Amino acid sequence: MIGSQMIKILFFASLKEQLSIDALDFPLTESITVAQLVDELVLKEASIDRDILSAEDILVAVDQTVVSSDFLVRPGSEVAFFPPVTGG
Amino acid sequence: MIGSQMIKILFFASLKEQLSIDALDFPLTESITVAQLVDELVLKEASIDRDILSAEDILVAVDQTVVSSDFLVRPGSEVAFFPPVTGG
Amino acid sequence: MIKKVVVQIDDFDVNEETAFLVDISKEVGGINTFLGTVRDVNEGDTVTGLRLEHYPGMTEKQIHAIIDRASSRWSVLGAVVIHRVGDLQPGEKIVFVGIASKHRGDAFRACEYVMDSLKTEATFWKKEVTEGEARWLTTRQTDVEALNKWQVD
Amino acid sequence: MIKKVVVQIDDFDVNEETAFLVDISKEVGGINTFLGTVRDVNEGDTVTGLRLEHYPGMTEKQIHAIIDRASSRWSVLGAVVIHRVGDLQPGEKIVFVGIASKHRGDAFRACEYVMDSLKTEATFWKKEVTEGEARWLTTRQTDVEALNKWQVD
Repeated sequence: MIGSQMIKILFFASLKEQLSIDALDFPLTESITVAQLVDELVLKEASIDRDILSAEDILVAVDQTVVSSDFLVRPGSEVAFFPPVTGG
Repeated sequence: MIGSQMIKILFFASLKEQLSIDALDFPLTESITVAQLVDELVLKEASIDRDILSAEDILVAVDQTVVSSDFLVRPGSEVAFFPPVTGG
Repeated sequence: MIKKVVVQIDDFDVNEETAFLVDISKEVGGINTFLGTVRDVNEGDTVTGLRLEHYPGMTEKQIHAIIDRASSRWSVLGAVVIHRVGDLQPGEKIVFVGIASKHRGDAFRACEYVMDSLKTEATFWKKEVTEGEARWLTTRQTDVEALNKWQVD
Repeated sequence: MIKKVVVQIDDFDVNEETAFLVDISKEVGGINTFLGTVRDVNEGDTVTGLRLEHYPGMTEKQIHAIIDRASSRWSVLGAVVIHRVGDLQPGEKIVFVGIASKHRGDAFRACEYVMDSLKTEATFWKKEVTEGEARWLTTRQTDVEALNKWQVD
């Protein structure tokens, strides 16, 4: 668990390689939507490219559940971005 | 392989127990239908009971293929009588 | 397509049969297997044992034919069928069907088809011992229906 | 219903997992299993290796949820899912799904449902090495269609 004024952000698979980052801690003092979080990340993190993170097939999970872009991210959450899954 | 003027007759499972016989060699010099063979068996073999052998669900295989009662049994064949299967 | 068909009294080893299927070809991507075991209760009665009889020769021919039919409908790289006969106790293995295919859908379909066919076509007979009494089992209507679903219209 | 869900780098033993399923209860009458292995050819290219990544924590939660959904639709006595991650060679095992049920139809249905769901829902990603070049795989349309067949109208 990370501090309540921060969120943990994770990137997986091809997205992790394209952005050259696997995780970062990001300050968040009040709840914002996933779409707003993407805007914030693009603005404040040099490593985050909007075209890559907003690609049509990229999925977002908040606290390990896949959500849509209007989902509210609360401080203390774990947010993950990843491409479509290919296991099994 | 038995002699060409004989057929080998086999009984399996509940049928074998009801008739108290598992196999017999029976003389056959020319082809007859399965239905005719049943008549012959009832007539000539004391151990064969018509009601048991002709029960509705009893199956007949000639040379290891299930056949109907009008199938022609040739001398030298292997004829088997058995109840519905229950394996697997 | 590689086939292995065995009717035997002895137990068998699932690892060995699985390895056989994996090793058939590096094209193998999916293996579906079914293992049937002796349950301790059937139709409400406690089962203390099972005796399996078969028609040697015919049974093996039938199983080969069943596998061939499965292989003509789905893409099958390899198939294993092992069926035990003789006296079995609750919990013991009775039957193993394994199908190796490139893709999983074929393996699932072919394996279930072989199992459903075995149940209603192959010359095996089960006698169940329930608290001292032995009785020959009769064909289950659900098994007949299971096979009917594979009919091609 | 007994569940066993493992994501691991190491190989696993099919006998051990099968025995686990057989031993769950003497009510177990049928066990259907699926084993996925690394093929040496994919989309025409020779595959020399596979790297599997996953989202620790979320993956296990998803697999438990998938098994629970299967269990709500079919009669399931026990379920095992083992999925490997890390570097794998052609012929190596990737995934094992095993379902123990009283009757075989439930085991076949639940096992295939879990496999189809794993393929399109669980957070695993495959990177394939083909003659020196590594590429992330993309979702197969056939896998999406495979899952769609389970939709309840």
